[in-house]
Amino acid sequence: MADSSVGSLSTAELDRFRLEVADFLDNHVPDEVWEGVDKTTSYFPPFSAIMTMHKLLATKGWSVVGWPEEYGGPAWDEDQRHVFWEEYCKRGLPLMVPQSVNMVAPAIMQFGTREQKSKYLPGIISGEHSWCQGYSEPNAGSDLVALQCKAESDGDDYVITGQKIWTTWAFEVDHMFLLVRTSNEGRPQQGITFLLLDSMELPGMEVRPIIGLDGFPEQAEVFFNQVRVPKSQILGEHDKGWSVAKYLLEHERSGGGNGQFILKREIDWLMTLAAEVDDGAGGQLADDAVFKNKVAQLLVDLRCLAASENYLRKIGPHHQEAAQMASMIKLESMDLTQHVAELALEVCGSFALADQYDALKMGSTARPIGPASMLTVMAKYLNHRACSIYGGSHQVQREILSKMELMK
Amino acid sequence: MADSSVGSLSTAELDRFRLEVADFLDNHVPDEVWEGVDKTTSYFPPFSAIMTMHKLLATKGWSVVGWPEEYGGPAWDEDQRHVFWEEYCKRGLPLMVPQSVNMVAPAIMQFGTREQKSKYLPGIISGEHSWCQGYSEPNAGSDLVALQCKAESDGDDYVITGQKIWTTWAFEVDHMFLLVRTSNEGRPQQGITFLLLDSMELPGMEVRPIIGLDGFPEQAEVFFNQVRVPKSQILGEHDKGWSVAKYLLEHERSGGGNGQFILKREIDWLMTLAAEVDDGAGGQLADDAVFKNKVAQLLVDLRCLAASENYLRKIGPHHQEAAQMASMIKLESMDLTQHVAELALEVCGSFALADQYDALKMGSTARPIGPASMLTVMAKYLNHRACSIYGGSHQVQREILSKMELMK
Amino acid sequence: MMTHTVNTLSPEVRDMLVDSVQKFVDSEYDFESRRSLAASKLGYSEKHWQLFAELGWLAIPFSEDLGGLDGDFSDMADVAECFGRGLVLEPFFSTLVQSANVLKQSHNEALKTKLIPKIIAGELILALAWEEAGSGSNPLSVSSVASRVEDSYLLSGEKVVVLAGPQAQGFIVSAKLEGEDQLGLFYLPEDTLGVTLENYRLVDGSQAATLSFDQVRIGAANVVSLNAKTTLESSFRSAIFLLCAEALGAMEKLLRTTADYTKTRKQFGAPIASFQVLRHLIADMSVILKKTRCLLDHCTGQLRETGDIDEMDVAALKVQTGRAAQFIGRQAIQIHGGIGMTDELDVGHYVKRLTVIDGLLGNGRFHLQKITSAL
Amino acid sequence: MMTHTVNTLSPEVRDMLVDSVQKFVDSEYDFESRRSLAASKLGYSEKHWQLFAELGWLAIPFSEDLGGLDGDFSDMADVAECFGRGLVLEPFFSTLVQSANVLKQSHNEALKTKLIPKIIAGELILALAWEEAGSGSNPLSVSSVASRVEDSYLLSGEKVVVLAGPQAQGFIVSAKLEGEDQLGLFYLPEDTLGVTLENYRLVDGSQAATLSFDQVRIGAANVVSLNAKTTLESSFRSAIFLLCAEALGAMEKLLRTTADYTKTRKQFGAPIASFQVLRHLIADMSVILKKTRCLLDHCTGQLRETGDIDEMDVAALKVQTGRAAQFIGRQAIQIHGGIGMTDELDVGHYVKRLTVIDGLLGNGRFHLQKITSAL
Repeated sequence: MADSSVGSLSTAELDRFRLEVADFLDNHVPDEVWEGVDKTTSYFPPFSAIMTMHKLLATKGWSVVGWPEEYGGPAWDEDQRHVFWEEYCKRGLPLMVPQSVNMVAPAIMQFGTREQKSKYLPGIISGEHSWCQGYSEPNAGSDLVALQCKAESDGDDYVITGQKIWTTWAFEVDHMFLLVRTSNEGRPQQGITFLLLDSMELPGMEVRPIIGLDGFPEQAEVFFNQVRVPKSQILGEHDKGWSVAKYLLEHERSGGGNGQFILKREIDWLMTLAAEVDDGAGGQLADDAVFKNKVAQLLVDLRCLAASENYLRKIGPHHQEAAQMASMIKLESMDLTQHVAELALEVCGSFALADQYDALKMGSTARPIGPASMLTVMAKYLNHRACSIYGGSHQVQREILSKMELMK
Repeated sequence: MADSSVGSLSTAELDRFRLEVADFLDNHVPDEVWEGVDKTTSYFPPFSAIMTMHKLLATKGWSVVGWPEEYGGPAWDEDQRHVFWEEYCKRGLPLMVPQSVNMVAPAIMQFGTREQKSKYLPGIISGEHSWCQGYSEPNAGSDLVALQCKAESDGDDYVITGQKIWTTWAFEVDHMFLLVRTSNEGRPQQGITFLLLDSMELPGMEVRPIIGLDGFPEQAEVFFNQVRVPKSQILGEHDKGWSVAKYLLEHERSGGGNGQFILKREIDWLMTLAAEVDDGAGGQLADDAVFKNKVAQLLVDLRCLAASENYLRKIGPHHQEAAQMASMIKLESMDLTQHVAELALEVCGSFALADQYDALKMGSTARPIGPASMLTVMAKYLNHRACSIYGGSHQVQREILSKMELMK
Repeated sequence: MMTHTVNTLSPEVRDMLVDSVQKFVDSEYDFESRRSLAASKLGYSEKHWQLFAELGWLAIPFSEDLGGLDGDFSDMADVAECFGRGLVLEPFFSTLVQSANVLKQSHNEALKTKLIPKIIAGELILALAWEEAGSGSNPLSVSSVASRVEDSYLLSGEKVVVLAGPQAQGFIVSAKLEGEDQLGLFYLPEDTLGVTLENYRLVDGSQAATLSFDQVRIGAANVVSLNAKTTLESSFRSAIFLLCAEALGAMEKLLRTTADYTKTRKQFGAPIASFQVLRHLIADMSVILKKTRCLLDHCTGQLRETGDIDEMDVAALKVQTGRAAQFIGRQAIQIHGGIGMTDELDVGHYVKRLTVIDGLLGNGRFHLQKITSAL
Repeated sequence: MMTHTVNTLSPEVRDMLVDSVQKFVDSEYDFESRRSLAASKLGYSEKHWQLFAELGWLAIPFSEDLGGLDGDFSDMADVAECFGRGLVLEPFFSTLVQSANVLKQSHNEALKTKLIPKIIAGELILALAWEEAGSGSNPLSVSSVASRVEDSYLLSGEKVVVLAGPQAQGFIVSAKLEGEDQLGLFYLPEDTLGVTLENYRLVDGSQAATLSFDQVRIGAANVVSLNAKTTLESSFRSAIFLLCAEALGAMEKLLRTTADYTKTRKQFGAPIASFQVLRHLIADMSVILKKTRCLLDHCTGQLRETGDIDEMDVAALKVQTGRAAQFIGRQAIQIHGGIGMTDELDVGHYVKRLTVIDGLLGNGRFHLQKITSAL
């Protein structure tokens, strides 16, 4: 979506820009957000921290930096975006809700009517509205086209009955986009419609949070019992939701390429942890040759990831290699995320075993059990097991990648 | 096959027995065999070294230690056999040709006529005769029942036409057992017959050695063009060779449990290698923490392997868990073999890159290129890649193991 | 390794005991009951504990003259395994394994006569406080100090990750004897003045505490040992052994659950067991479980024959159990997919218990380092 | 990292060159021709070498005033990759990469004027002798000694794994300058008195030698550098870079061969590509290849922009290439099964070349240690 006119700023201008971003992030981000940074234990930081940060960025016009200028994105080139994300992610700051900013918004830009664009995009930019994604169902996970949640036509309305699951933040947000079955004819991809809901509290809707391994809810089940939605809420065309979903999937490929910055920070954190642990022989684990060798291996992977993300950024999301690169980056960045979390657990040993639920709650003043730096170790270890499951499991990615390789 | 009356010797008697074995092996094994030990680069030592050793052991009545006494095995209990193999393998001495001693012989004992037993078993005991196994074919490897090599009935003879492949030492031995297709009716397992050949030079037979990655042949292709074999050479019954093959497979499970001793020796060798390599920072690799940590991991695996082999020995080959244990031990011992070879290569770096073909030839006086201790490093690395292919590939073993687990 | 005459239960008695444990787990420890027990303040059931006493489980390792069954820790491996299968929460490990082991080796007969019958009767839950923030998982690396003052000792220090700390009615605490190159073990009843507890839960729902003590006076009657290095080391070994046995039970159950799931869960119109990649993962889980079990059995045999386990075997067992626990735990979640990440399903709870076991008594890293150092 | 003005070929010239290399490999380097070349005494084809000269490949890195194309080592990445795809045996790497690099940095203009035009004309094959038995893969760890005697130097020492040693018509040898903390590089024509060669083959069919020299006198005219540390390090970096580029080509070809094989080879009545486990192996091979390529491209970019590559990037590239080479090599054999273990098929020959590349110029262990030391 973003034009990829690379290198239009001079080095000096870019350095100035970097300073401006750094200055803002260092001096204007409120404590609540930093608390969220410290309490981030999964791909998603605490919701309230994200939205606070989103609204703050909106005041600078920086909340949707990947968007085209005509829709409200800043007039930045590719280098500026890269610098912005580097400065942003190296501080561990919360990424915007991807379902709002990177998923439904681009789909609305591409398929939305003029009315839909002006109705929905401003709320996303400002952070007034946030969205969740209703794709998965109990029997349609990896096999999405098996979805059953149906929308029956009744005059100017659809009447939705069925269930969605794994809907991230359904209990926090106020909008939802979802795929529903509007026909059982033809191939299963046909007969799917893409709908936009203006509320999570429509009559007949029920949201039940799913408690995760760390004790916190992040996802939810959403039940639909004769939920009425006007047909004007279709995005794209009736029965043609699959092409919207496909566009959205391809769009996601542009991805941001932030994994390298996020993981760099995680590896640095790992070194901090190791500096706090005695090796049982009078030294610190941070100086242990075996530990350092493991970190070195992670750093090799990090360099590969950075090179891969930068390559995808360079070729852009519509290049013939983009799909392969995106799958590969998904696999590699998620593996690396898991490996860092595993090594963190290994480093901390028995210090990481406490249930830190109380201390991890946003706004809680409960002290961490054991060293404060280790607050998130166990929760990250557990939550990051999902890295190889969500967004297309490792098995699904390998299936995709092998198909591409075997078609060559 | 061997009775498993455990512990019938006192500890002192067993210690005396150990000394007797050790004394014999240390003082009576000729140089040619030790040369073979030093030039072993795969599962199989050089053939001539094996047969020399076999004949030597036969003079002591020790060439077929796993056999029942009635067929010529020594009157040892299970502990003695264990001690014998430990002393034998820790010196790296060549194991007897398994196709002769552990495969065709037990099948002859179980299925052979009185004539077959008295015709074949003495030659195997003495080492006068040796055997190869004709199972695999170009299109029947992992999928053995797909075998096509056919034997057509013609009076009192079969006439064999077809091809075998991966026949270990077909160009060295003088006997062959093989599976041939005698009928295409019914299930593919039916219609297979088990035959014994008294020569590798029957009219119409041709043996073509297959050169391996190290430049040496170990296996061969065997071609049959109208090869005539009397029907008296059937082992078992016409069309019922599959049950002989199955018995033989189950019999192999008793396996010996020698992997632990062989691999112990390999890991010791690894440490020797590392003591000869500078770490580039003034020390030896043998003292490098990362290297030692890798060795420690191999030692953990070695303890698991020893425990597993001893457990299988304890429960015996007919126990309900024996099949699972055998598959598992195959996987684990072969993985460990590969990992040791990989680490040896890693340790030696550029010193291991020379083609040592000349120095590895039996009887050759060519000097090794580089340090003599590293003579076999590369050949082992390459040859051991076959560990996860032969005798039921890793994929086949996993298929078997998952079936057993899913049937529980 | 010490060799001594080892008293063990007869196989018949052992089988009977294990049978009763298995029945208990099957009937009392369904997932929902376990979940509410874990959520309760006490964190276990006093009714269960009484049942344990009645069924003789709390008597296994103690000598007959004190009312015990005269068994050994090797006799408790199957019990621990059953507990692992049910994720049993009762503080059996802290009382009957960690504390019982050091008590058994004590020469303070009066103290033993006072405490052991109470343990057997189900009236005393104990915790062993050995670990410290700076000990790097080594039970001999102790900073807490015991200074002799006349017939008593003054104890000061802080112990971390004291298992069952919040539930214990007494603590056995290790401390350096001031001015000597030796460690002591001291018994602290729960109401001892100067002792403070910070209670918390571990992620597996079990309880633990940080135990602080400042100038706490312990009389001679409560001295467990003044020569405790060997005791601490050998009890560390058998505790690791039984922790690994428990892990085996949990892994066995988790593999079973996961294999069963692949037969019923459908994706792309077929049971997921029809996908070769998942089948081979199941095979790998099965292999790693089995090899770990063989190593455990090897250790059980040693313990039964000689009363102790070779230090390197124990280290290897802990390393291998940790590896297996991680592999099986991770693959169980992976194969279950999203549902495996929820609090609602038992899978995650098994994974959490296995993760805790891996982290206790020195994790894989620590024990691999031990093997490395011996090279 | 140094920054200087980097002369590189124009993209058009580079593409033209690569195109000609690819055509050469396609037409001259079928597996059977390659096999007989490797088996020949010379181990490569002089006819090919002349063709290389005619097509300008031997002129790439040299300056225009000496008849070169004024390109840089970054311009040779695609050439190396094509050579990797064909397992090309000609001693390009030793002459045009290792030796050319140190020659280019020499200030001995007379020597350069003498040697470089010969290289370009295809009349001179060189070998760089840097490695020693005790150097632990570090090019700065040198035991060979050069002692100054009037205007000359007396060289003594032994070099191992001298690539293309048996084929070279001249050697560039590193040695410690006696009494100084500096290294020198010296040119030894092949007929130099006191130099002995022990020739052998590597497992990939290429040739190498052990080079010994005892009190060998080198005149000032043949001094390449008396200040060679930086030169040796930077030439080590670009040599690693190009070796990895070659590996990329070999891996690409091996993956292609293996993927194609899964589509034609049948087992259990179906192409083995229908087995999910093999498909996912192919996917993993494809991923590891691609990530290695991205890292290589990143290095190419750096080299092109700044004339050098960050030390840690080079180390990471060598580590990653080694990993990828091992993984792809092993899986290629595994997927092929028995036939992959034979000398008859090309698969094993690719594996051997990849194994050699992994072992040259410091293997993965060495370079990972380098990254570790920087932490």
